Amino acid sequence: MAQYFADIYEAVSSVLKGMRITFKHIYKKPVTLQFPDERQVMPERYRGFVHNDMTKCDSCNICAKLCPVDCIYIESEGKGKARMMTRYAIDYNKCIWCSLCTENCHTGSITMSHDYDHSVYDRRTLVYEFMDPTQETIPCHRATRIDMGWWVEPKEDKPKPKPKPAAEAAPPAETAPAPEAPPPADDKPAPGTPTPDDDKGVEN
Amino acid sequence: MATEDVKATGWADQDHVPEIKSELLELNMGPQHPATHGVLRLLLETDGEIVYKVTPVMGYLHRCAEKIAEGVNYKQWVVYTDRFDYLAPMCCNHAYVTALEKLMGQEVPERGEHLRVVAAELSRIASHLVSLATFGLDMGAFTPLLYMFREREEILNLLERIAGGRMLYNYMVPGGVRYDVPDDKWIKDVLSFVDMMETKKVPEYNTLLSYNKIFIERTANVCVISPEDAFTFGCTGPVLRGSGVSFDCRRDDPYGAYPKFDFEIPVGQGQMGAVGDCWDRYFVRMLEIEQSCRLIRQALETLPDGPYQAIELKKPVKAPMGAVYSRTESAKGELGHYLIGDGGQTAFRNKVRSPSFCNLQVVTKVGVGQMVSDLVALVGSLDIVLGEIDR
Amino acid sequence: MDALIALIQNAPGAANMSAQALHNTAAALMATLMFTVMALCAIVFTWMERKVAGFLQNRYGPMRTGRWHGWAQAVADMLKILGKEDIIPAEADKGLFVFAPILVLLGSLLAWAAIPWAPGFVAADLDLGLFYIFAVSSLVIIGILMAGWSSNNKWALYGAARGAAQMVSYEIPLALATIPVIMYTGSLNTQDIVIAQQGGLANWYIFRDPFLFVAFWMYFIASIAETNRGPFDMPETESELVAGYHTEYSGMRFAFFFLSEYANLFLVSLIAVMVFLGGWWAPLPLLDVIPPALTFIIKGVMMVFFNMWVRWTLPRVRVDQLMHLCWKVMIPIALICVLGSGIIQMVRG
Amino acid sequence: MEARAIYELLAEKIGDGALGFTEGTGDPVADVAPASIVDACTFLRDDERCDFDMMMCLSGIDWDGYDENGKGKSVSILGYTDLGEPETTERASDGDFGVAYDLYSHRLKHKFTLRVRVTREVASVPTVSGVWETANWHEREAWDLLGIRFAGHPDLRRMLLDESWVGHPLRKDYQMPSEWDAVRLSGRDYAKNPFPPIAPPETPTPPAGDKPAEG
Repeated sequence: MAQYFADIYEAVSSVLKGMRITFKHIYKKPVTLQFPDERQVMPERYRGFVHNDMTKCDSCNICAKLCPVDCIYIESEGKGKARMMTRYAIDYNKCIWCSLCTENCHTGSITMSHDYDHSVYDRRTLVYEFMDPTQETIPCHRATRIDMGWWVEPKEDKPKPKPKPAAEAAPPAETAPAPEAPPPADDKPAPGTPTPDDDKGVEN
Repeated sequence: MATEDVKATGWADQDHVPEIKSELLELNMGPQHPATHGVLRLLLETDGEIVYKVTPVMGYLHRCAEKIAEGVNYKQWVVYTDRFDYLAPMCCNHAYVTALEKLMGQEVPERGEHLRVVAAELSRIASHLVSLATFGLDMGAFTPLLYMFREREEILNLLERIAGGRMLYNYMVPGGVRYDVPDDKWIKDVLSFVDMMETKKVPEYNTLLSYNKIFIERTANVCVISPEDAFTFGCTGPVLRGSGVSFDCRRDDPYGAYPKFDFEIPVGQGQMGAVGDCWDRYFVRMLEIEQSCRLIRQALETLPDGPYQAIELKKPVKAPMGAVYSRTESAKGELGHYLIGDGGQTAFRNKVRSPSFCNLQVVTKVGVGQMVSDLVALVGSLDIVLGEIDR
Repeated sequence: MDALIALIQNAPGAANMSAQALHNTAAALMATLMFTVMALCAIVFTWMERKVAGFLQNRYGPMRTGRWHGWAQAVADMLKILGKEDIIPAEADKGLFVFAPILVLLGSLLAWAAIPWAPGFVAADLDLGLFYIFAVSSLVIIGILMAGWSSNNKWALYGAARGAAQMVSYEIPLALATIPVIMYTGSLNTQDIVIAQQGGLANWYIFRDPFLFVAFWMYFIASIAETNRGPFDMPETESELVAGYHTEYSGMRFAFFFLSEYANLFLVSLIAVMVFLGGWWAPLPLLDVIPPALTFIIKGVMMVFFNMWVRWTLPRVRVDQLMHLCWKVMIPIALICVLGSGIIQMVRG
Repeated sequence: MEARAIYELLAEKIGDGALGFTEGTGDPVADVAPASIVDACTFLRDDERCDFDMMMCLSGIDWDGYDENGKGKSVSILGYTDLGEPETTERASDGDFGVAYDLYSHRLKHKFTLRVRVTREVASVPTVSGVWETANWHEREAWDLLGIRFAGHPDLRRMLLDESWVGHPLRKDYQMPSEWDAVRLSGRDYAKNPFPPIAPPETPTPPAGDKPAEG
């Protein structure tokens, strides 16, 4: 019988304690963010959508080889100095934001941005083409690019790492250590879509 | 089922056994059910509220990850290990790189080991918070869920600052960790978070949930797992410790920097009922949060200087021929990797022994003779993650 | 009702109406009013529930619809639910399936007739008022059982069976807890019960004697179980039975259940106010300026808030523990309250 | 106890069933004949000196292509061609199957690994689910993914895949079926061209380089 009343007492007191805690929270400021109006500041290392700077990219294929889900598509024509890149696309349907492509990129062209909010209505629009539609191909070789006036001198403090063999295959023989350059061309959206950025990108 | 069989299930002494037997009702609990923590399906045979047979059916989340392991190289595979236990991905990373380093014979710098401990323990706290929260939710307490997710959010923010991802970090690499500590402020923030967790939050959860009479009534003396059952069913982690067995891979099969630190292994003591009931399994996790806080504090306060990676990030990783079984203590229990190398950059075979997979099997025995509500408590207290069961 | 008839009589053009016509008009008006208030209270309380839950849980709750704290969220939800497809499962018992939500709604709607909002302002001034309320609100049980049975879904059947057992059981402590009050008043008429509590806080039945204080809490707990809300939401138990008896319901029919839940919630809160907390009487003479109906509603809303606060704090009890609580704890205590209060009344004369 | 000492105890018990003990890279491992695996496991569990009360892991292995010289690499994962058809393999499948048992004793805190090897034609190992309950599910998984039968298993059904699935995916010569239950299994590769052209999307700007998200 004593246990019976002890149970009742315990039930009532623990319930009241719990209710005190929840009641206290009424006065606390809510911790949630009102998303589209307030946004969290992403930390430095945040891995958002992958971005490729086409001025630096020399189509060495390492990122495509290293990608665990094969979401990077690189196509090029020709050999040696005459090699031209014809396509660089990333399929964000597949991308898993693992950052393996960025840390092995020897030109530093591929980076993780802080962008995370790209809702679309059709998955096919999540395939991003980074080549400029007005410019059909991009020369891959460094010397060719210098001839075209695309390059400035590389920064000295940055060591030029030799392209390491990617996971299972050696990189293409044509890869040249490409120096850094100011971005002359901006990336472009999925095929056939003119965007305001396009013109600006080419002129830069 | 004859009445004698029913009595054997433990309900006999409570006079719950009905005199008139009726047909058993087959009940599909899941794969879309609020209390099965994902896409687990439990095929129940019930008579009224009492369950006579439990048949777990899984595979709804199967990705054949072990086949993928044979197709991608060791470093790429780290990315996939995040996806096993997506509530404690750091622990999964840790388990895999530990196995790989054991096969390779690779040493890891001190600083790397310390950072691994910090990351894995933060992840463990986050996982336990989710576990406790969803267990509370299974018991019908909605508010603790939100409070615990609030703290988990803090952890995710901290881990995001060091690893770059919110949920899938890909932080550990063979031979160390991917990034160093971002700045000193991060260390301060982690320490202050740990302090807050210990002094304020855990007592709050205890008052709100652990010592609530209704919660105790729901969980104490419910679905008791005996140590013998736990051994033969291969239960590990908080499930085993809840049964009163003091076993923890971090102490008994040490790896990484854990032997250097001072921490305790909480075990279930049957405070509210029998040893090994749902409340014990629940409360062991609560105590482990405190121990993880201790570990984090020690690891950060003694964080040595020096390199944090032994292998340069861009270097491919090769492992020799041979087979190892390496195990670590993930948030759910013993997470083991049976890894066979073939001398190249790709695993020949990588079997993942996931703790949830082994822990779940115990419902086929313990779930019998319980009420449907108690089965929910049992599944909740086992803390399963379907990403790890189905792989 | 009398007050309403008097109002209509004074209205222009109503002077020549016969007594019967007056009565009919008043009844129609009252019924419309009741239904509107009920629908409104369901809308307001869904919003309130979300906001209360939000603030108890350190978050905001709805914030977008209608700018100010998402006040229009409940309206938007109702509109959405009206526009949804009405699905009747192929294997369901169609007649019962369609009728169940109506019965549930009817049960809670009928009981509103005997609620005294203000002096003289009660739709059905019955001498058996309180008895009538408890009697018709039992209809809800049949509706829930019907819904669970006719859905042809195992989870729904579980929910219905649990719900029936629970609600039938909890009728007893619910009614027992009000018996001391009836003994004090000597009447089951709802107006009489409220009138007997005139004269400030001390005259409220809850503070008349210690047994009544306990009886109030017995009533409160039983009323939570009656309305199927946490921690006693056995018919729903969303973490065990998916959604309980209304698993298969969608659209408007689901809205009926939803409506009836909040109508019931407000109903039991109003009964608590009426029986124990002084009905329309203000607690302090200072507050007498507030219209009695408003006082009554404010008290009711405070009770609803308390109910929500309990719901969002506590875990759910198991079904056998629920029965244990009812038969082995609450009924004995309620009986003791009846006895003790009776003795006190005898002693006081 | 050291693994070698345990092996000697075991060899004493099962005699010819013990095929050898290897120490090298990785864990020391004892090879046991399939016929005596249940005896070996029961002995290891019940003997006072061994007391292996827990089976940590049971792994099925397809040794096909594994060559002691490291030459025979594991085959790369078979996926789909550009047109979405499953790739085929020309491999001759002649390797053995193996099962590895990793044991642990909670009381004595020592580990031990057993291994059995059966030919591809036989592909059947006696079950140890009577020794440790946990073997039940591990063996079901090995049957499901590798097609190793466990003789005497109480409930040898597929576990992770559907009952109607054809083939055992972890076999090295496994070929992905092109459809299952009238569901086409090939993945959709939106970046490759067999897909119908679509209307220009609503200007999805590609992510900018390091535009910080504003808080």
